[in-house]
Formats: sequence, structure tokens, C-alpha cells
Amino acid sequence: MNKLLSSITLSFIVTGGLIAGEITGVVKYIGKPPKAKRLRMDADPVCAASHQEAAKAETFIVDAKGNLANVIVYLKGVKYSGNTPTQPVELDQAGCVYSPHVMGVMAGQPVKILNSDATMHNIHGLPKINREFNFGMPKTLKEKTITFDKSEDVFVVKCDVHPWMKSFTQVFDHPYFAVTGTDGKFSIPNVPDGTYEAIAWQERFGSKRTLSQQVTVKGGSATLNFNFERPKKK
Amino acid sequence: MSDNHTKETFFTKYIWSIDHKVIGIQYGITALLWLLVGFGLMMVMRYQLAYPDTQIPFIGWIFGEDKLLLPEKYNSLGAMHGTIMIFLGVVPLAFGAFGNYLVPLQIGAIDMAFPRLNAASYWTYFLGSIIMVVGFFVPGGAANSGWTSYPPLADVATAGQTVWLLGMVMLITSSLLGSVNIMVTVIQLRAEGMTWFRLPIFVWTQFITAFLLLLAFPPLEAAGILQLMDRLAGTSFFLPTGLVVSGEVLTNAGGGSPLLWQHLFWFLAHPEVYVLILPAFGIISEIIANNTRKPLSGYKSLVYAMTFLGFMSFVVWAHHMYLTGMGTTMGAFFQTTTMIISIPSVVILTALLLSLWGGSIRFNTPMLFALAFLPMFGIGGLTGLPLGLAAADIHLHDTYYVIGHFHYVVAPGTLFALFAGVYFWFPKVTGKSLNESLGKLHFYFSFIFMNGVFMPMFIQGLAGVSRRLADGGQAYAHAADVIYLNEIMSWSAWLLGMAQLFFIANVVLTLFKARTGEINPWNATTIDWTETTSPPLGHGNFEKIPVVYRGPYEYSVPGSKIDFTPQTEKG
Amino acid sequence: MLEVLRKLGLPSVSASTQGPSIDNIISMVHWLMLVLFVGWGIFFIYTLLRFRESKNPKADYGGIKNHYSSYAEAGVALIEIALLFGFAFPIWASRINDVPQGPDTVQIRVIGQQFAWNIHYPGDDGVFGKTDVNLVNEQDNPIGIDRSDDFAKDDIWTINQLHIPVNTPVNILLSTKDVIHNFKLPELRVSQDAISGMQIPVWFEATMTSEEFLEQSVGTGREGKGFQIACAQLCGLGHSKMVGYMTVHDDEGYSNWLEEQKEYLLEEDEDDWGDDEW
Amino acid sequence: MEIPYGVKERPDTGLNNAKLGIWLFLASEVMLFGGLFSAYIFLRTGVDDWPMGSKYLDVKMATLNTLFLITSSVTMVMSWASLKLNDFKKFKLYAGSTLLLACGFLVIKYFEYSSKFSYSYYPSTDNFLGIYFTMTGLHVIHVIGGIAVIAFLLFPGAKMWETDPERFTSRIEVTGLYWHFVDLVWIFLFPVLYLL
Repeated sequence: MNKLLSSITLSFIVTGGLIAGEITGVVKYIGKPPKAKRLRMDADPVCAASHQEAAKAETFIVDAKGNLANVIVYLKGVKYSGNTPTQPVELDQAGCVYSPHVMGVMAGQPVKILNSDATMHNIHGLPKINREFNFGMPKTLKEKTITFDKSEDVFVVKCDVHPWMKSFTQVFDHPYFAVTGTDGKFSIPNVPDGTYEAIAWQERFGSKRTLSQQVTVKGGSATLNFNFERPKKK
Repeated sequence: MSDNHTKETFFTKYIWSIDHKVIGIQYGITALLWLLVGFGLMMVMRYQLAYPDTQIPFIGWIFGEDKLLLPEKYNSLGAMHGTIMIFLGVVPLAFGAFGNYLVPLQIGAIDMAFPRLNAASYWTYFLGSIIMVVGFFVPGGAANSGWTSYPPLADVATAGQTVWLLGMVMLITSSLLGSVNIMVTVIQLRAEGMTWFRLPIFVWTQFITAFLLLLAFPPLEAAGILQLMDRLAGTSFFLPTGLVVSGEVLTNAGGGSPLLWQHLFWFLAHPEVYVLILPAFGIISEIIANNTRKPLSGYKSLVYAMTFLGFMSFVVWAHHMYLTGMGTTMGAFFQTTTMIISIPSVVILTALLLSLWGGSIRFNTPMLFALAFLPMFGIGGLTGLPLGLAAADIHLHDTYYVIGHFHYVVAPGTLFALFAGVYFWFPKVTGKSLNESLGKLHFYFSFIFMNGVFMPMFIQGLAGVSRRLADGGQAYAHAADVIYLNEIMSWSAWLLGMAQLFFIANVVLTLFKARTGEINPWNATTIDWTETTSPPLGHGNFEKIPVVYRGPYEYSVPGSKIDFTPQTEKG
Repeated sequence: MLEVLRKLGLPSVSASTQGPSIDNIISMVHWLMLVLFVGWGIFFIYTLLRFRESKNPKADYGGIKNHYSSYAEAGVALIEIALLFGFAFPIWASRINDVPQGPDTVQIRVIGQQFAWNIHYPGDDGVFGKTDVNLVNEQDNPIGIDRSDDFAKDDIWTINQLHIPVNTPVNILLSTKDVIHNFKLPELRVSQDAISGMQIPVWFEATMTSEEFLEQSVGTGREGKGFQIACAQLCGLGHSKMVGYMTVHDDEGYSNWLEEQKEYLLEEDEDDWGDDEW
Repeated sequence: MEIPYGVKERPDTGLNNAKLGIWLFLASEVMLFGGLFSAYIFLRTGVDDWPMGSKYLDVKMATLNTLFLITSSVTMVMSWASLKLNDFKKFKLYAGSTLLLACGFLVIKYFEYSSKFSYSYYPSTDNFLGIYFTMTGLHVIHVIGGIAVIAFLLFPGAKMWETDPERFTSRIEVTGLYWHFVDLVWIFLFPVLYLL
């Protein structure tokens, strides 16, 4: 009963939107960045031919100012009972890399997987809670839609035919998440007022080294910045 | 059992029947239906091979919205095609149906030795076959690691593999019950005077087949149990230490070996080849003797060759494993045994060919199928020779050459024999003869298209094209010159499917006709034809248990007025 | 016979030292098969015509009397013995026992995985560095090379790109990360299963460079396509796309290629982030 | 019509159907356990360090179990012999003891298994425990099958003694053959798993 009541109030707040705000911010990296390595795309001539210059690993994309891309920022332990978007999230396989490299999706929200390459990919998701999936996408199969049923921490989605192809997906039961762009910026809209724990995850730092911060949303907006630091040498 | 049954309900007469003839028919119908299903799977696969990654016409919706046969589904169909054809189709038809129906009739027994066990055997098979296809409906689809289910692939495969293993355990149990039954029946229930060397060759082949099933299947059951443990209890019988699957290190304890599976598997699966072919020899022998109107040449050499074949089949299994890193001693041993086992096959084929000499050959439908069996099995057997030599196998291993080889043995080989048997014994089972014209159309079209399907496989195989490629070899340069054959093979396969309509129509139309009342339409000599009505009456088969006075193929005996002398005739 | 088999699909080149001997045994067996089949066939057809019911209404109870067939069977057995001892055993023994070692040999590790071939070169020191499954990272260290090992510092790896010198014995140490694969080079008549948990040597000596091969395949169905590594054992859903590429260089081309690959070593993080610093 | 040689022996083969059937069935069982024993040898010789059985297993309990099974085999023979001597009461006594001993075997096995689990020894721990649980588990299933058959013949099936004593004796004999086989498998399992 209590649960029901609180979810009703919460949904009122969310759908009301009157006292909801936006969390914005920048994720930065401090220190000398690791070098991006070339990908061995000569393993498949179709892949190699789709790049003018050798493609590089997207493990760690940081610009000269230290703005860090591909970081998932999300609020932890938020209850949400609003609608799940029906607009699909797209995951494209183009030039034998995934775009986006990192993405968040809501449980139940469709994920449209595209194959823009003239070669066969197979798309192999390795979730632990959701059902593992693995299917081939020959060049004639241009898109396929899947959904995830349950929220789950970040997991790998990869291609076994092209071993370097790797992407990360996190499934949420609420819409309060974002992924930083190449400028390191992100924004989480429509967050109800309140104090939350915010988490930032970056692939190279892994799930054990996520950053977390308190953030309070009040009166429409809040700012939230994260700084990842280069690990010290022993 | 006893003929003083008070009441026979529909249920006890047709469903839970313990009459070997009804069980034989149950086996026959079920197996024919499974053959059709297995054949259907293959026709879909052949579409994908001929026109890779294009939408499957007509029935594409089965495979999802995109109507494509994606590689994982292709692999499922491949594994299930093999499994269904062998374990649900050919063996139950050859051994379950023909064996059950004919062995007691041919040896003059009133039923099998254990009638209830016989029914249990059929129903275990039925249940096992249902479990097998349930796999199609579990997440990830049916088993997709090939009919050989090699671990580690099968160990880490989707849930369908577990279902496959459970189905196999049922099927193995069924064939164990069946083989004990056939062996006891042949040993114990032969009529008076039916000595071992008066047995029709067909009975001999069933007896040896039962022997193979009895001893070869249990090791596969053991292997199946071990694989189930690997999949369900997390053991590592087939998983060595330190595997990385899809980027993740396996957490199993390790220490196992995938070769263990291969040894246990092929210890069954090579004798299984002879399980497939021996009943075919039996059927062919009966039909050839009958339609040449003369005794077989070398009855005893046939029996000895088949028995020898049965024994040898237990020591050739590792010739499927030449490329697993086999050393010189093992290699030499298995190459030698493999060459040795080719000799009795040559003897059998030669004896059957020589049996034609001096005959008065009638070309009816069963005989046409039986005659076609000889060169077709010849091709199948001969193409086994290069595969049996490890050096030649280096190039041909796991290519379409292998597929061509064993399909020639099993499809135009065993299947033709089984069709011959169906045409030959149909009057016995139903009292009605199948139409000859439709039968001949069925034969000629089947003959042409069978070769159209399988002959090009040797060419692809010589080119080095691997089996089990979901796109028929498109991705590989060495397949480029021979890939056009895929279309020829596929069209042949579909037309072969159409040709079976003659058979289906023939059966259906004939079933609507009235019984001829003829007991022995082929003027045969064996007890099944001479001592029972067609179809035989209820339980018990014979009004009086026959007594046997002579061998099974006393045709055109000099001095006899008619050209056949039944086994039961004195003198 | 060899010409016929080549017309029938057998790859027209046999670009390794062992290739011709394998072709040889294949064609000899096919001779035997042909003779047997034709022999049977002639007898079969003649018998069917001569003894058809309309021609021979009364069957002969005795049938055939002579023993030619037994001689033929004995003949087959003798030929098979000759094939075994004369050809099959020696070829197999050479394949197993004559694994080349020593300085003139090129040693390469090939590690199959679903669905790619990882190639591991020992580098200048000629010794393979340590590998560890826990270091495996599909993107930048697919075979788990432990760069902290001295022998591993100069090791080179590629995906699906096998480069070898011509006329030099190559010894491939074949293994797999996951399931069973089969390393097959159809034009070189090389094929060997990669069995999980085992490392099996497979050796050959290419007798033709890729360039020569491409020249002679002009105008055929595979013009412009060089040697490939095929996977010949079902390994999962990407089995049909598990294509590797093999380039056979002359000696100079081979050393040039090795030099090029060293550039990748410069990208290795000297100060990689280790796990223990956190 | 009755199927011949169900109980009586066929003169030229010297066997009755049931006995021949059970021998053939046991032949296939030999192949089944033979397959597993070969797997054991294959696995054991394939690795450098194979644990001693006594590291995990309780030899005392297994020895007791071995005694149970051997005794039960003896009582099984006695029960058949009693029928041959027309002494139905003694049959009940001996067959009942067989049943009790078999159940005793299961009870001890239960304690053995649960003590393994309590130390977190599972089939997945290593291949020794894997093959131990697989083989003994399959054996236990055979024991349970034997118990079911003996219990049937001892209680509801015993009526046949009144109507068809010869057939009943034959059934006991056939069951006995099966039971000796189950015993024999254990005689192999015991040293292979516990002692070597």
C-alpha cells in the first residue's frame, strides 16, 4: 500500500513536470591519456575498405581539454513509474564499429540494431540478468529490433566475427541517465526535485571504479561535474 | 499373447497394442512422417544454400519477421535434419517398423518375445521424438551444434542442446528395449526347422543390427549423461582448463577433454552406419531373390560378411578423427581396420550382383528400387575409400565429399531399399497392392533427382568446400568455381520432394481400394508370405505354427513344377 | 586421373611440398574406385539385359559357378594393402614425425576463436612470450600476451592475417581459445583440427607465392582472391564467415612485412594501467 | 496361444526368454558403465594431478556399503533358493532382508552425499567429484530401480506364487541377476573411486 501510494505521488510529480528540473554537467579526465591503438581491421577486407585511415579503439576518447566522452551518468535507486519511451534506441554497425559505443536504454524500450556494412556481423550481448542474445546479421539483414526486460548494470555487446567490435549497454528502470558526448557534456532532463546519488561510469575505469556524487535538484536545474583521474603508478 | 481376449477396445487395438504387427505399423507411420519433416528441413536449408540470405518464400514467416534463415537457425536445422533423419526416421523405419512386422512372421513366431516391452519401446521412441522437436520452441531454438554435438561448442550452446540430449536418452532407451526384443525373438522363437542357416537374410540383418544397437548405443548414452552433467551441473568432462568464450574466461574447473566425447560418440556412430545399412541389405536380398526367381549366390558368404561387418564396425570409429592430432600408430591401426571393413562390403555387393546372373529378372517397382540400390550403394561405399585413408582425408575431411559419401549410402542407398521394402510388403500389410505405374514414376523421378542432389557434392568436396556453411561457401574463395552447383542441388532437392507426391498419392489411393484377397502376390517362398493371410489375422499370426523344411530362397528348383518352393514344403 | 579430378573441382594448384603426394593418393584411390565401379557397372547392365524376364523366362537355380569374383575381391584387398603401406602410412608418418624445428623454420602460433584466426609471431627473439587467459582482451590483446615477460616484448599478433615466406618450412602450433575449429588451406592440402586444450603442430612448406598464385588464377572464378584460411569444423553461427587470409611472400617481402608489423609494438602502452594500483 | 519358452527353456538354446533377455540387457549395461569407466580412465590419464579418492571420500562408509550390497546379493540368492525349495516364508525373509540392505545402502549414500555438499564439494568442483557423482548417481538410480522391482515382487506381485509359481521363481531369478549386476558395478566403483 505504501509502495503504491508513493508511486502514485511520484508519478504525479513526474508527469506534472512543474517541479522537475534538468541536471547538466561535464565529465573531465585529469592526467595523461592512454594512447588509442589501431584496430586490426585488415582481418576483414570489407571493414578495412570502409576506413580511409586506420580506425582506432574507442576505449578512451578524450579531447585536448580533458573532456571525456562515452561516460554513462545516471541517478541511482530512483523510483519511476512513468511511461517507457516507444521511440527506439539505435545501435548501428557501420565500418565495423558500433555507434554509439556506449548507450543507455530503458527496460522495455525497443533497441533497433542496424547493419550498415556489406559484411556479416553477429551481435552478441552478454547480459547477466537479461537473456543473453546472439544472432547473425548477414548483409541483407539491415535491421532487427530487440528489447531488454529488466534493468541491469552495464554489459558488453560485441561481434564475434570482428573481435574488436565492442560496445556497452546499460538498462535502466527509469529515464534519468545520459551519455557524455565528445565534448564531455551531458544532460538529464525532467528530474523531479530531490537529492540523489549520481554515478559516472567509464569503460576503462570499469564497474569497480565508478565515481559517485550527491546531487540536489531544486527549482529547475542542477549542475553536476565529474573528474576521472589517471591512476597513480605503484 | 493369448487369443482369448475378451474385449478389444480401440485403445488396445490401435494405440496401446502389444501385437508386433500393429507396433510395426505404428513405427512405420511415425517414422515416415519424421522422414518427411526431416526432408522438409533440408528443403529449407537448400533454399538458404542456393540463394544465401534472401527471404525464404512461402514459409518465411516461420523464421521471424525478416523471413531469413539466419546462420544460427540454419545450424539448428542442420543438426535437427541429421538427428531426425537418422534417429527418428531411418532407424525406426528399418529396424522398428520392418523388423517388428516381419521378423516374427519370417521365423514363424506368434509375436515378439516380449510384447509389452515392444509397445514400451515404441512409446519411448514416440515420446523421445516429441522431446526432440520441443527443442525448436525453447529460447535459442533447437540444438545447433551439429548432429555430432561436439563439445565445447555443444557444452556452451543454447538450451536446445539440453533438450536434444534428453531426447537422445529416450531414443537410446527405446532402441535398447527393441534390440533385446529382436535378439531374444530370433534366438528363442524360431519355428521348428528354422535353423540359423535357413533364416532369411532379412532376419540375419535385423539380428546383427540389434546386436550393434545393443552394444554401441550405451556408450553414447554414457556420453550423453556426461554432457548433460556438463551443461546442468557445471562439470568439466569435455572442457579443458582456460577456455575463453566470447571474451569471457569460462569459470569451469576444467581438466576435461573434448576428444573424450568424440571417442564415445563415434564408438556409437560408426556402428550406427551399419545399423542404417544392414536392414537395407536384408530387404534388398529378399527382393532380389524373389524377382530373379533364383536363390541368392552365396547365402553363407553374405551371412559371414555381415557378421564380420558387425564386429569390425566396433573398431573403426576413430577414422572420423584423423585430424584431431592422431599419431602414427593409432592412424595406422584405424586406417587398416577401415580398409579391412571395406572388404566385406565389397563381398556383399558382389554377392548381390552375382545373384542376378542366371535369373529371370522381373522389373517391378520394388525390384527397380532394389536394383538402383546396388550402384547407388556402390558409389556411397567407394567414395568412403579416400576418406578412410588419412592422407587423402586431409583434403577431403569435413567437406561436401563426406556429405555426398554418406548420403549416397543412406539416401539413394538405404532409403531406396526402404521404399523397395514398402512396395514389396505393402500387399502383406494391407492386402492391397500399390499401383505399378505411379510406383515407377516415383522411382524414375526419385532416381534422377537423388543423383542431382548428391552427385555435385563430390565436386564441391573435391574443391574443398566445407560442410555446415550457412551460406554454402559464399565467403570462401576456393568455393567460387563450384558454388553454382548449389542451385542445381537445391532444385533437384525440391523436385525430389515433388516426386514423393507420386508415392503419397499411390499410398492414399491404394488404401481406398478393396482388398485383392491375394495371399502371395509375388510368389515368394518365405513363411511371411506362404503361411499367413494378407494382412495376417489378429494376434498369433498363424493358424498353426509352421514347420520349416528348407532354406529361404528355393526358387526355380530343378524338377519342381512351379518356380518357387515354400520353406514349409516337405522334401 | 589427376587432370580429371582437377576438372571436377580439386584446386588446380597444389602449392605445398606435401600437396602433390596427397593429390597422388587421392587420384590413385579414384582409379581403384573407377575400375571397380565400371567393372560392376558393365556386369550389372549386361546381366540385366541378358537375364530379363522376357529374354530368360526360366531362371537357373545354380546361378554363377566360377570364382572370378573372389579373385577380384582378393585383388581389391591387395591394392588396398599397397595403398596403405606404399602411400597412406608414409604420408601420415611424414606429417606427424617430420615436424621441422631448427633455425630455418618459421614458427607461428595460430589460435582459433569464434570466429576469427589469431596469429601470433614470436618476433625477433624467435621465442613465443607467455600468454595468460586472464589478460585476454578481445580488442587489443586477443591472445592474452603477457608483455611483462621478456620474450613477449617483441611478439606480434594479427587477426586473420597469416603471412609466411615461400619455400621455407612453416610450423604452425595450432590451438583454440574456445571451441573446436579446423585450420584448412585448401590450395596447400593442409587441414588440422584445433582442439580445445591442446596445441597441435601442423607443418607445411609453400611452393608458390601469393603473387604467382594470383597471376595464374587470372581468368578463373577466383581471380583477384588469394589464399584463404578456411574453418572446416562447425564452430557456431559465424562458422561460414570465419575466413582468414594467407599471404605467401618471397623472403624479402616477408621481412618487410615483419618490419611493418613492428609499428604496432610502438602503440603498446609502456605505462599501462595495471589492476594493482587502485 | 502363449509365447513359448517364457519360463521353460528352449531345448536347443538351453535358455528361457526372460533369462536371455536380462543377459542381453546386462550386456548393454556393461557397455554403459564401461563407457563411463573408460571416460574415467581417459580423464584421469589426461591430467597431471588427479586427487586421491580418500581426499574427498569416506572409505569407511563405502566399505560398510560394500558389505551391505554383497550381503544383499547373498540374501537375493537365498530368496531364490527358498522358492526353489518351495519355502515361501523363507523367501519373504530373505527378499525382505535384501530390500532392507538396499535401503540401508541408500541411507548411507544419502549421508555421504550430504557430507560432500556440506563441505561445498559439488560435481562442478573438479572432474574427480564430477565423475564420482555421475557414476555413483547412476548406480544409485539402478539401486532404486532394483528396490522398486524387489518391493513389487515382495508385496503386490507375490500373489503370482499362488497362481504360477514357476513364473514367479523365474522372475525372482531374473531380478537376482540384475541385482548381482548392480552389486558388481559397485564392486568396481568402490576401489576405482575410493581407493585408487
